[in-house]
Amino acid sequence: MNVELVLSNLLNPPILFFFLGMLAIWLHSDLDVPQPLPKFFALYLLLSIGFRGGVELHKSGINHQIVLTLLVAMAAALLVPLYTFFLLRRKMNAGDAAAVAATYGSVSAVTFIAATSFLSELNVPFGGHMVAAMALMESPAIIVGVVLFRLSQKQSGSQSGGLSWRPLMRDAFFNGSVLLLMGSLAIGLLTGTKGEAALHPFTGDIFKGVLCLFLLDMGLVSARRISGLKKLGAFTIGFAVLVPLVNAGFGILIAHFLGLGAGDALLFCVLCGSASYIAVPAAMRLAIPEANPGLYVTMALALTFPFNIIVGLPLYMSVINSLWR
Amino acid sequence: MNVELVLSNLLNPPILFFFLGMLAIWLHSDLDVPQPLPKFFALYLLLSIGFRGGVELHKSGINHQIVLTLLVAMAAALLVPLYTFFLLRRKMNAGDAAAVAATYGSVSAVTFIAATSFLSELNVPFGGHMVAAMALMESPAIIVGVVLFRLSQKQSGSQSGGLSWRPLMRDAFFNGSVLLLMGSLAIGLLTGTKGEAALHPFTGDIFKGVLCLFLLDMGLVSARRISGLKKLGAFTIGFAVLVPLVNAGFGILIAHFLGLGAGDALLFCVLCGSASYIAVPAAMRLAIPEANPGLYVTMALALTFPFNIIVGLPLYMSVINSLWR
Amino acid sequence: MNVELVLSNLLNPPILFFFLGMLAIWLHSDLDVPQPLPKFFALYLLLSIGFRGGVELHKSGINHQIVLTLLVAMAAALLVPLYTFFLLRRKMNAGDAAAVAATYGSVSAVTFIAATSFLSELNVPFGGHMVAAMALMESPAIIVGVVLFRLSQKQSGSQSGGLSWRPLMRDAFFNGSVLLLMGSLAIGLLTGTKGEAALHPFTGDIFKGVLCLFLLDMGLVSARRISGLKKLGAFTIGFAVLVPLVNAGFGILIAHFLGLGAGDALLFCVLCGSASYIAVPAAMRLAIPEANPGLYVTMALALTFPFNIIVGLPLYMSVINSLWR
Amino acid sequence: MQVIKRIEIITDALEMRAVIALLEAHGVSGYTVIKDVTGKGERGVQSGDDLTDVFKNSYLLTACPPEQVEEIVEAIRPLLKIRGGVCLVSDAQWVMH
Amino acid sequence: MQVIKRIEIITDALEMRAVIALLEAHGVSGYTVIKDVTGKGERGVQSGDDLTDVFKNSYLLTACPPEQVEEIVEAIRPLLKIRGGVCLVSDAQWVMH
Amino acid sequence: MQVIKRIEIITDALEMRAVIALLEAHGVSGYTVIKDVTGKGERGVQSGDDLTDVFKNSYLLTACPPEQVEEIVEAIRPLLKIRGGVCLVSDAQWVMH
Ligand SMILES: Nc1ncnc2c1ncn2[C@@H]1O[C@H](COP(=O)(O)O)[C@@H](O)[C@H]1O
Ligand SMILES: Nc1ncnc2c1ncn2[C@@H]1O[C@H](COP(=O)(O)O)[C@@H](O)[C@H]1O
Ligand SMILES: Nc1ncnc2c1ncn2[C@@H]1O[C@H](COP(=O)(O)O)[C@@H](O)[C@H]1O
Ligand code: NA
Ligand code: NA
Ligand code: NA
Repeated sequence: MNVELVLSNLLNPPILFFFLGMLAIWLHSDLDVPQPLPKFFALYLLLSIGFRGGVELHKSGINHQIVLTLLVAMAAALLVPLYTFFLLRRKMNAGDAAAVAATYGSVSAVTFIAATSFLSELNVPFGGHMVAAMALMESPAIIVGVVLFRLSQKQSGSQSGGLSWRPLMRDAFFNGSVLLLMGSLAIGLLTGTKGEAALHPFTGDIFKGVLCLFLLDMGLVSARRISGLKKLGAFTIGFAVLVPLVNAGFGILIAHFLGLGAGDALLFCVLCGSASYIAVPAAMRLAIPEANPGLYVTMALALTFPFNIIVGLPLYMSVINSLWR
Repeated sequence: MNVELVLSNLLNPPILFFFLGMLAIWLHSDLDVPQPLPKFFALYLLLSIGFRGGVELHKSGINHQIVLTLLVAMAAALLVPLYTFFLLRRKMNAGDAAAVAATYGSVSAVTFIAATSFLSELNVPFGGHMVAAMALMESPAIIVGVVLFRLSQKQSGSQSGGLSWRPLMRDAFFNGSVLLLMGSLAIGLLTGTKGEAALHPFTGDIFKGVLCLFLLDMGLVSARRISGLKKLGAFTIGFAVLVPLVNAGFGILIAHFLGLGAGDALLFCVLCGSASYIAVPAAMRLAIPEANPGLYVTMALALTFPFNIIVGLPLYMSVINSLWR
Repeated sequence: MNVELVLSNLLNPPILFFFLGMLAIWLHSDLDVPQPLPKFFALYLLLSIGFRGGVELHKSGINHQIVLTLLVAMAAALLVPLYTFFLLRRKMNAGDAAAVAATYGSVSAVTFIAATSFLSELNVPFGGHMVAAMALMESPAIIVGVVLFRLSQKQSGSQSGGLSWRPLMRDAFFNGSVLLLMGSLAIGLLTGTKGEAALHPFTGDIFKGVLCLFLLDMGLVSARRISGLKKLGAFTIGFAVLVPLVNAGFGILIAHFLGLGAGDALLFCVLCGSASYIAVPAAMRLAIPEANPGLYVTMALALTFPFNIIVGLPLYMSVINSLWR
Repeated sequence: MQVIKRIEIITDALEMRAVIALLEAHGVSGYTVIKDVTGKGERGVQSGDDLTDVFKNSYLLTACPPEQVEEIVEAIRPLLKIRGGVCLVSDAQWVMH
Repeated sequence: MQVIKRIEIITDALEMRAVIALLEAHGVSGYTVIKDVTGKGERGVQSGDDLTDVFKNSYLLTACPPEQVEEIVEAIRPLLKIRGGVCLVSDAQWVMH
Repeated sequence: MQVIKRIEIITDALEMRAVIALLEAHGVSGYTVIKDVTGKGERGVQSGDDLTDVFKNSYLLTACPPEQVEEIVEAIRPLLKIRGGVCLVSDAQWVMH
């Protein structure tokens, strides 16, 4: 792994604020980012990244490769929860396995955003359609997870109270973050450079600053969850670090195969390797109440997220750099 | 109505985010802008529009026409609740009629701000004193509404618990939004171009972005209220669309008569045609508890507001364009 | 006192918004900045001032004079609570005296920030290490206050439940504002001009605007506390105005002696003369529950803070101007 | 522990200032308020999602001596009649300190 | 004053919509909800500090006639069984207006 | 349904951490907390509008077996003595699930 890349990442202010948040918890500080401020930052970041992605897509236009990338992204989001479910079933009950599978099949918007900030630090360009890929990858894993759970319930003969599909579909495809992302992307696509001129000071100039505040809070939240790791076994902890690595690796290979640029490749690999801790937990809590959120949220927040943004970003980028040259 | 104007308005990002908010409700999404974020955006928008209006006024200076415009604006805010009250009395009890009359006599700051954003999209200038006109038009209708209610109570012989005028005056003239608007205007007027240089990145550059977030929430709030329309009769619904049209029409005529520029004319007509859903409801709830907020808030939020910003802005502008040339 | 300086300060938009906040309370307006918005602005301001201080320090490097200044600043923060405690003991019980002493020994970050905004209005430069001085001056007074209280309790023979030092140290040195300030300073120092380029639109351009919103709220909070002054005696009120003056005076002399520039001198004197109402009250409430927060918070918020930002800033600056020339 | 009465009042957020003034006028010296409460009643849903506080409630709890209850209840009743809301009275014991 | 029962339900914030639907289906016409409540129970700590509402509770209070209690309690019990949470019933008097 | 006691504690927001630690040390396994509560008592108004949490309360509710009440009350009493606040105990029934 290239030392320069590691430093570029570590000296990126948002990552440093993430460390500051973790430090605050370890020092038992009362530093706090009270609700609903984190929700505000999340709204802002999704709106901005979506809008800017739409504007870029407006500029680049939509071609065959973009359509192919989006289809492959969705396929990945369907396959990851499938294979991980059967892996997880060896050590977990069906509910937990399904929820964890959905978590890792879906994506982490914040990891994606941290990756775009890393790319801008390196001056590596990326395409606006990757934002669309992210939005498309959020939902399928939720459906797959719930279907797998339902099937294994039927097999084991447990009575299922008759799952209502409509609220599930709604929670999967129209949940707040997917809708805001998709909507902002569409607005960026529609308003193009004129919209960009009007909104750039808001969606662009101050973006990295808001990301710092948000990652400060993520550091707090993530470090608070670390105490929950004690209750998880070695299998679970190993899963939370290795499966992202494996998924990211596959992501890089696919990106190479599709002929994506280096920037798009990093984003694609980060989408495959990241785990959701906003949209999926809320959907799982409602659809699979038997699953323990202390498990899937802790894995995603206390391990996979920090691993990806601290180790993953420079690691994936150095692999990509060596493959792409 | 000019197609170009309609498109200019519909492709203005804030309006598109308003649609996105409505869409979220129709799709039963959990997209939400939690409190107190909407209040934050409202504070920001009032402070910014007030400050910038003050700076413009500092630059333009105060002349006869400006003073005349302000006086006419106040007169309009006194007359509208008077005539609408007697119109409404045919179908409503005195409390509801007075509250609705006050609602339509006062102004909607967000409609005004959307109109300024529409004007900036069209590169049509407007004067800083129009912000002062808005601030002056907020309060009189509240007083008129309550006086009309009191008088009709006396007529009908109902015992009135003895209205205390002081809290009413305070709620009308010193309510938060009026005070912030007036205060920011005064600060802009005092600090002029020096203040502008210091604050423009905050009050100007990111303004349209914050407006997008705010209108996203307005879309949510407005669409949530639409279900309340079922309980309203045809008269009420007709009133909520036609009276703004009539008031806006009179506004255009008066603006023409006063010789205002096209930008100022649009703002004046929007002030006449819009209905308050922030300052007035709070004041009415306290002063006329007999009135049903499910009526006056629903009319203003679910009908008049969307009508004005979607249909009204391009319609009024095309009328103005044809009259002013 | 120079008229021009007074006007420069009074026509600085943040100060005007402070007046607007006070005015709102006097007019019994319902203008409000709901929680957690003030905490958001505070987080933003601390992060920004810390980061920018770090970047400046990165540019200037650390020299002997800087180290000396920091050491003297800490010494001041240790001495002020000592001398004021014995002064206060004449009229107050040990708990109140210790808490007030700690309040005035520590610093007010908002006064400091208002001073930097005043300096930028005057185009007078200041060093990034002054932010470090502020961070270092927050905590010592807390420790001194509690130790003095404990000692006087022992003397008077009261049973002390055995103070636990660890939480006290944590509350003093790792409280949220100290940690965020220090952390942001470190991040600015680490990322230097590259970080500045990425974050300046957020931490710099919109800074004064956010400060306006924050001081609007401070005006509300401060004016609400003024009613509490009636319960305080002449000694207390005199203390809240005179002791800051005395401390600021000593601060100017020390700054002169150290050979600081005019900008650094103003900041140093403001640190000496200001009183804490964020970090210290929270720590005192936990460590000295016997002390009455209605006393120490009211003194700092309703008297010392407005005095410093309205009268103090131009007064101290004109003294410095005459001494430094 | 001392026998007391818990009085709970839920009403329009905008009205809470008047309720408190009334309680204090009738000798209530302690109370606790929870703002930003939503609910549903005769007057419809108070969803709490608007820019005004028009569709929002507040909740107030006061513990008072049993003999004070009647006076307070009678004082608050007319207000609830005009403005809507709920007032519940229940038994409890107060831990003296 | 009329004798009523106070029913308090504390459960997952995400679940509150279902609880309210259930109550309304069983004839409850009035209730009060406090969002953003934290706590601890069999299912661990609900700290309320995440971006999702997964670790957050809501609190609901409804005053209803004594004869309605059993129906409501039986309706709510299965939901609490699956989703967790607490339901308390206590006596109170309702100030009529 | 099982007979239990509702214990309500209202005290300084900054103090709530200590209260919870105390309760847990005395075997309380479940509780619910409402932050950001305002009020008035012997120590004056807690208006909740400052930057610090110095003038803010928190509200805690715990349902516990009647035999546990005395221990808890005795544990909490000294804290309330120093720090202020209110502790109310009332009867209720717990819906088992
Ligand atoms: N039966 C009830 N139980 C609990 N809270 C109620 C009840 N009825 C009304 N409320 C609360 O009191 C508020 C005003 O009630 P109302 O005036 O009947 O609309 C409602 O919005 C609820 O928050
Ligand atoms: N004994 C109790 N007293 C008060 N609240 C409780 C109690 N037990 C549980 N709760 C609340 O109910 C929520 C869910 O409980 P549980 O399903 O047991 O985890 C907890 O997070 C608490 O807020
Ligand atoms: N009689 C009461 N009824 C309800 N809440 C009270 C009462 N007395 C005090 N409180 C609450 O307890 C807090 C602290 O009380 P105190 O220590 O008496 O100032 C107050 O701020 C109120 O929120
Ligand atoms: Na993934
Ligand atoms: Na109008
Ligand atoms: Na000081």
